[in-house]
Amino acid sequence: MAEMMKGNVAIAEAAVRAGVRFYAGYPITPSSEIMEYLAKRLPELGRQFIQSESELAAINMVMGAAACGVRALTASSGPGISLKQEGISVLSDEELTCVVVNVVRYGNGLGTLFSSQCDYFRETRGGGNGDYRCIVLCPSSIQEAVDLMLTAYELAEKYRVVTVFMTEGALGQMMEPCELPDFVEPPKLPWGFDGKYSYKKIGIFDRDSMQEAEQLNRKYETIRAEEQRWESENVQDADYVFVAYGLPGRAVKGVTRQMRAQGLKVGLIRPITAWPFPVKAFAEVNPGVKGFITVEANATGQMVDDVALASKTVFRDRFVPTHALPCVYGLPSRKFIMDGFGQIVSGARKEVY
Amino acid sequence: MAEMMKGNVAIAEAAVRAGVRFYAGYPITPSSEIMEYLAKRLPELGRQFIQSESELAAINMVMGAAACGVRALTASSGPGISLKQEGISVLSDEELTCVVVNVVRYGNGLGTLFSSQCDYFRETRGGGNGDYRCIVLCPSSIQEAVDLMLTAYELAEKYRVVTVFMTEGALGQMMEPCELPDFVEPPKLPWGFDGKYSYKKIGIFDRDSMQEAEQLNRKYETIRAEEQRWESENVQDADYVFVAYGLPGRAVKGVTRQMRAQGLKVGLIRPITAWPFPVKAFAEVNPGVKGFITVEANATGQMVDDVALASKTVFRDRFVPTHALPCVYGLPSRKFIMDGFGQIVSGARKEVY
Amino acid sequence: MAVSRKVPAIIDRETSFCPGCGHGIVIRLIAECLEELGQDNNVIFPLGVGCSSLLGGGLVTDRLHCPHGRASAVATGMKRCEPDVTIVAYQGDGDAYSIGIAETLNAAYRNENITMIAINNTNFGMTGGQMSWTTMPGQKTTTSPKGRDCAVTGNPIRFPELVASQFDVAYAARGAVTSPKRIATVKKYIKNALAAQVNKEGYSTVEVLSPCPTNWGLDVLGAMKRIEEEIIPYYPLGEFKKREER
Amino acid sequence: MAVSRKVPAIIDRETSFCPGCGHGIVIRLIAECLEELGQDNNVIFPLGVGCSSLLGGGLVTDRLHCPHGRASAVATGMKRCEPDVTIVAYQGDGDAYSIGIAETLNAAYRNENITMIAINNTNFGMTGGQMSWTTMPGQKTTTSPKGRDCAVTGNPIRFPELVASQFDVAYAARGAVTSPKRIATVKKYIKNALAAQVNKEGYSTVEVLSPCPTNWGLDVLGAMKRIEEEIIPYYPLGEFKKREER
Amino acid sequence: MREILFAGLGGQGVLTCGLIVAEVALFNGRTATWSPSYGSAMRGGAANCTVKYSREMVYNPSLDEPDLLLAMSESALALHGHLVKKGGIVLVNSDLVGGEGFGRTDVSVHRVPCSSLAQRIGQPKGANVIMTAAIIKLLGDFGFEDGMRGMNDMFRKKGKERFEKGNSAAFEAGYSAV
Amino acid sequence: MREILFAGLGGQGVLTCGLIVAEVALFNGRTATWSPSYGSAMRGGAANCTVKYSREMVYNPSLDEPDLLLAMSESALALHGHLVKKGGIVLVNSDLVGGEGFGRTDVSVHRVPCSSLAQRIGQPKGANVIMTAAIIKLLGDFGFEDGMRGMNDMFRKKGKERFEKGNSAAFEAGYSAV
Amino acid sequence: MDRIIVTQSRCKQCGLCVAHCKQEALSFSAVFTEAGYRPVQVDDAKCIKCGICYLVCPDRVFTIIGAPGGKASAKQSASA
Amino acid sequence: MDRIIVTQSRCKQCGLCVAHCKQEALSFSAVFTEAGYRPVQVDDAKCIKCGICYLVCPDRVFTIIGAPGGKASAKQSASA
Ligand SMILES: Cc1ncc(C[n+]2csc(CCOP(=O)(O)OP(=O)(O)O)c2C)c(N)n1
Ligand SMILES: Cc1ncc(C[n+]2csc(CCOP(=O)(O)OP(=O)(O)O)c2C)c(N)n1
Ligand code: SF4
Ligand code: SF4
Ligand code: SF4
Ligand code: SF4
Ligand code: SF4
Ligand code: SF4
Ligand SMILES: [Mg+2]
Ligand SMILES: [Mg+2]
Repeated sequence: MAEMMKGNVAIAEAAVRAGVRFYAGYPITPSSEIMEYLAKRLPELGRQFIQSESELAAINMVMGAAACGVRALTASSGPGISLKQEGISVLSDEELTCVVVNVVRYGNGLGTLFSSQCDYFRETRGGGNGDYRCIVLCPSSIQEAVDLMLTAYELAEKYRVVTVFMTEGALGQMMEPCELPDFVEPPKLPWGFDGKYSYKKIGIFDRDSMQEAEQLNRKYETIRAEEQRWESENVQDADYVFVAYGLPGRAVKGVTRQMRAQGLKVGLIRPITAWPFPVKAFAEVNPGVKGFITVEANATGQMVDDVALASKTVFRDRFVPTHALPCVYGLPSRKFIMDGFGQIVSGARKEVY
Repeated sequence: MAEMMKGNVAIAEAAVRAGVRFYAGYPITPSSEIMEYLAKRLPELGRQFIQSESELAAINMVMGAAACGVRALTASSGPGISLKQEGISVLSDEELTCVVVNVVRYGNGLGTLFSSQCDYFRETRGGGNGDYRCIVLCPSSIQEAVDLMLTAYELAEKYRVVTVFMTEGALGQMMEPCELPDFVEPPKLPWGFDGKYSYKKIGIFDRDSMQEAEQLNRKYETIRAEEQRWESENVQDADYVFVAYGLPGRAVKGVTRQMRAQGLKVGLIRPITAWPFPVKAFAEVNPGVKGFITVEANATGQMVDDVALASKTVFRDRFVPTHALPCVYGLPSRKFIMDGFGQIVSGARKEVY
Repeated sequence: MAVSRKVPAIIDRETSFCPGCGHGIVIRLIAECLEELGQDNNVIFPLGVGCSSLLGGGLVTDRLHCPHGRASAVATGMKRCEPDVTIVAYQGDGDAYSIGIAETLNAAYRNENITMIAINNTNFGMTGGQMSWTTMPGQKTTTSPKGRDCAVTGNPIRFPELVASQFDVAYAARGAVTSPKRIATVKKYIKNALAAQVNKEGYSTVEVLSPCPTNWGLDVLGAMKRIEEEIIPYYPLGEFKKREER
Repeated sequence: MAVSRKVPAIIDRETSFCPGCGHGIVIRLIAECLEELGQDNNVIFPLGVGCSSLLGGGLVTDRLHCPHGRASAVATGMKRCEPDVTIVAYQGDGDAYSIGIAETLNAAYRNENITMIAINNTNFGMTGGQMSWTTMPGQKTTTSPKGRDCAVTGNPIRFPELVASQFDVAYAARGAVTSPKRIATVKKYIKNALAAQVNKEGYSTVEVLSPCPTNWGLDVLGAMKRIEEEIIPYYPLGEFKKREER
Repeated sequence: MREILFAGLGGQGVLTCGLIVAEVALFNGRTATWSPSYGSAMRGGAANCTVKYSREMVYNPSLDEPDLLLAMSESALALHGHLVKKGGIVLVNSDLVGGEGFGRTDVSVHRVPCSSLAQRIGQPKGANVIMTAAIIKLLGDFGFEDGMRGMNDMFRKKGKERFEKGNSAAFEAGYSAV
Repeated sequence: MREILFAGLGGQGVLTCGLIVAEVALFNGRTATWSPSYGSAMRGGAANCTVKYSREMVYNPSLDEPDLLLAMSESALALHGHLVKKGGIVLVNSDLVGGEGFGRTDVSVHRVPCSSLAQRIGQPKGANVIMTAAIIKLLGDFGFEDGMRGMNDMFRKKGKERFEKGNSAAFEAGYSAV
Repeated sequence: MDRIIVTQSRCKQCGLCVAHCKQEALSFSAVFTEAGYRPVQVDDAKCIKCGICYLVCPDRVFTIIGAPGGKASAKQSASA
Repeated sequence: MDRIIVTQSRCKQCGLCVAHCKQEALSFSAVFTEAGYRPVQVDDAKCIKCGICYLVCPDRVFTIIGAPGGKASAKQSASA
């Protein structure tokens, strides 16, 4: 039977069951329970846990573990994830795989402890140097988080990319009933070092960047074509389609259902992969849709770019406005959504694109 | 008279003349000449130069100097800029000002030494946590770089943001004639610490994030409205408009002029500010334009997003395709541009958006 | 005979530390020393992230919340630009010695003319009591649930000793706030450290053994007792680098 | 009588170091020791960024180019996952002691069972000879154009001494490659370090004073002479932490 | 759907109180969410959580408009009293919260001296369980037995059955107190 | 617009050679760009630069299709010989570059033994200046005087007028060598 | 006149001053502060204005005003 | 039979071996390698296979094959 579990603990245990052999990290609220749980859990199982001297060291330790072909994990938030950007870029470049959990908290700089979605741009476009991409998963419930953890590793390993597990402070801190998956015992990854030079790796100065760029583009094209994940409802006849992910996505779902019940023709697209962005979801939308509305827990509206680009791609014959309702932090209340919607419908609030 | 100067040296001397009092940095090719030059130059003038233990330390030293209200500088490339992301986010959050020079080199991870534009997404959207923005300037000649340096500080200080001076390896390494501006003597910035608590700063736990988010949005709106900079030519009657910045922007200018001479109706928009993106430049474009084409020195095509969004905003009544011609690294040759253009016109190459 | 004792103006406010937290004592001592040295209106505090951040609201001086661990680098930038202003980097053990060890060490390495005060409460207080690099052998924390195993994590670091023996610094000491006498000694150390800076002698640092009753799960007096009985034996008190006569 | 001397298979290739560069000697010594310890087919090299990166093509073993300065952290991740494989972090002085000091130090602090070999050529060789934290007092480099001023930059760091005196490590030594005799001694040190790891004794490190003729602006023999006359007096050779009898 | 806000000071057991209610709901076939308001929370001060339970999915687990507010301290009432839904319930710890009204007449206020009551029944740490029982009775979604069994089931799963007797006593006391 | 590729080994002075040509162009009213191909360049190996000069702006400063290639080493010729524009010029250091053709008949090849020539005229470091002069003559954009004055002007601005006599001698030797 | 001023509103009832006052002049009051603590109160008759309480208090509750030769008097702050 | 093998193609003419060979058995050849260096050559008559050159060479140019009691013979690699 499903049991009440705290999000961070459930995520950590799901990682254990997905076969994580190695964790390195540095505490930061609201992600710390992940590492606190693993500090106890991993050694019990004979697996490796390191509290590293910093987030920067942590991602490099993860890189070492990933290079040995095991499932490795790190988790952090806010500035801690910023410190991992160089490492994530290197992992991506070396086509090493791991999962980076970002329990997003609000704010620039030192930030706050509020739950938020303010790292969307960085996670979907990469905050390190270069033009790599990470697969970005964004669960909207603890159960979904738990179910996506194995997926996170499988996707990373299928494409040899880093998966960013982008969740929110509130999801990490809340409890709700959840059922844990079974244990899997992943084999050593084929490119993992064993000391015997079984996997031939090319030296960094011997690589052909031009050719690699082409391969990279092909890989990313494949991911875009194959791995878009989303949930949507009521989009076929919707006048307005909301787009929201994570906990706000779930909150918006409740509100749009209520609105439907009141006769308002609204629908919802809830991206589960933020990258690749679920452009395909837009193809199912009412051709006469009057607008898209993102609801995001950040200050500036970030996903609105991707929604506008998707809508430009899908609605080629006419202009469909894309609006943003950024609630800055926390979860958007019914009132916030309804007020914003009212302003949009009345024309009092202008579209972003 | 204009003299042959190396890009990096010219940039460094321009910074000296713009009143830079403090430099901290860590060497990395192809940016190192900036700090090597300043290692000698700043102490001569009684100003401060520190070779820091890392790029991370450097941006924090710059933060300290910026907090004291002086013009401070750091320069780096590739992974070195990745290590500054947390610091840039903090500077932005504290509304402190400085200039960060990124002499962009190609590649994910450790990267290569090739000249490139692969950091466009990161610089225009922020690679640190949160939703701050930096003003991003991208010169296409050494003279323009030199002329933009004072602007970089003035904009940073006018809006209390960080300015990213995004140039390319090839510009840093090349020489061409350039004339240096006069020296300016900037006063201590009004928010600079003096030890006497003259400027009242609010404690981090006493801040109101919701209200700050609104202020931030207003500030960014003003910058978007006031500070778009670009150069364009031949756009009023163009069938196709190229969009390219930096050295590729300059290369494309030569090619489009040749194409015009051959009777091809092509135009060019060369963004000088990558953020705010010069959306206004698109308003001047031929309403019947058949497409936009970015030429970028990266693998995946990054600016193409901004171009598509700008075109969606400006061309509301119809679909204008946005193409990308990413040349990966270096500068795009005439042949590369002409071949790509041919494929686009013939329909062999599909638009991105 | 009674001696006047008045809380210095720059720190005469409520703070949000827990009851009995050592941070509250140390910051008052710093303020007193600044006052006595005539520096209380000539000071900038780069603050670490940790419970030291709670000073943000309580301290009425120029101050900047620095990224976690980087206060000594920020301090360096400040000092180079304002060489005549007293710069006090105020950091926790996690901030200064774990995530910030590179910046902390390098300020000492350069003999940067700043003062770094480190509040060593043997854990990451603010984030809920995780292990830090000064956590005692066997100490239970949320990330060392079975007690710190030094065979895997290394032994607690002794920073003042390290800089005093390895680098050319002006002053390094360690005190504790467990009793009036010890508090008076800490004050003397802090004053020495600040005086070294004012006289441009170079880098000075004082580490203060300080209770974190909240995360130690002890009452305040019990926490003080723990410092006396368990912690001081591992972390000797005293001056490791004394100021040279000049 | 003649002794057979054959370059170990894992390093029997051309490399792109400059003529007379010490990197070339040291890496051969490491390979020889690995062979002698039966580890040449049981080894992973996390490589630093610097001229050490040039090993990427020359070394036929598992190896990873780590972010600049972080090889010891990467090594830690590797060792924890492959405890029976020999892990050799191969780094330059800039990589290990400047940008990487936190990760380098912390591996020693944890007494991580890895071996770190640092090539100390008193500058950032690969990027054109900038000052490093081991640059000699007064040495001219591209970022210390008037000669290193230690009053501002700090004094050159002595890492093996630091870890030997401050942390609980298994082995720490410093050698130089200036003469056949010294080279033979370095080899002995490296073998000790690797043997310590194979026997799971903990952290081991060897620093090697090594010429960078290119950036020093000296010919190869002149560079060796500089090490003997100027550098060794500042950086004593020897074992600072010997292996314990077990 | 039900929404309950548990508010008090650190150490008063409000977070556990909320969790018990959530577990009782779960035990009785509902789904539930429990959301703390966390903060740089080491320094005593406020401790709150919001529990929502429902027969269908709980969409928005965060605080919105509670049906019931448990106010374990003066500041809890002052800070959150205005949030309660019109016609909702406010349950206060009358040992710590003064008798004056808090300016609302559109909610029903119940006062239980849970701290002293806990002392009286010999369960000094049972104040929060007392309030749990009171809440279950006040909301009326679950009966006495449902509540008691749900609570005990939870503690049993946590391996804390040794407290069952004490908890049951506290539960009974609380259930009778309103 | 003129495009010249200067290619050789580190230490042969090819970068300076390119710079002199650029400065001569500047001195004679052109604009010019000089672009090195830099690399993890500490380890000897190749050293190249591209110079372009023109009466109008140089749009693309990077290597494209040179009018003239200076090949100071065998490898320089092997690597870059194919890039030269049809009808262009290849100038080789015949002291280091073998006599065999490099597979192109559509360019004119000029051979100057600049290393030995430099020795001969007593300017052992003057090989690159010799080639500079040869290039100026081969391209014909600037006369002997324009070239000489431009070069000397550059060295003077750098405070290196003490080398003027030696440089002038090398320049003369190079100008007569093709 | 020597005086000791106790800003009770700031007191967090940590007990350090009570433990260290050799005169046993300090005790916890019966009333609560707004923050929910029982603050320290001083017995003026016992207090010798030695300043120990000032020294150990983490929450800057005490002010001691020494007047040469004057008689001491305690003053409880109104803000309690 | 003792032998010394010199892989001349790898030699970068750094001179370390020449400086350290006590037998003065080593010198630079007159021809260039592809990389532009004048590689080391060994005078077999003087060489005693002591291995010093192997020890100091940064570019793994030397291989020494010791055969108990055998007579030494130098072998220049063909790849020079
Ligand atoms: C980059 C980054 N990582 C992690 C954190 C989370 N964090 C805040 S304070 C802290 C530890 C503070 O411990 P210490 O420095 O010992 O101070 P104390 O609270 O114990 O006084 C941590 C890990 C952060 N704010 N930034
Ligand atoms: C994050 C980062 N910063 C800077 C660089 C540039 N860089 C590459 S190697 C190097 C210095 C290498 O010096 P050292 O470690 O002493 O090695 P050496 O080349 O001297 O052997 C630097 C600064 C980089 N690659 N990455
Ligand atoms: S958590 Fe510990 S260090 Fe932080 S304020 Fe409380 S007692 Fe002090
Ligand atoms: S630059 Fe220096 S360290 Fe690097 S290969 Fe050349 S000689 Fe060796
Ligand atoms: S001044 Fe001295 S005697 Fe008076 S209350 Fe304080 S500690 Fe006690
Ligand atoms: S030491 Fe200060 S805070 Fe603690 S009980 Fe005494 S007066 Fe109150
Ligand atoms: S083996 Fe000995 S004698 Fe022979 S060449 Fe080498 S160093 Fe000289
Ligand atoms: S030591 Fe090696 S590289 Fe140097 S000259 Fe001798 S053989 Fe050649
Ligand atoms: Mg601490
Ligand atoms: Mg070096």
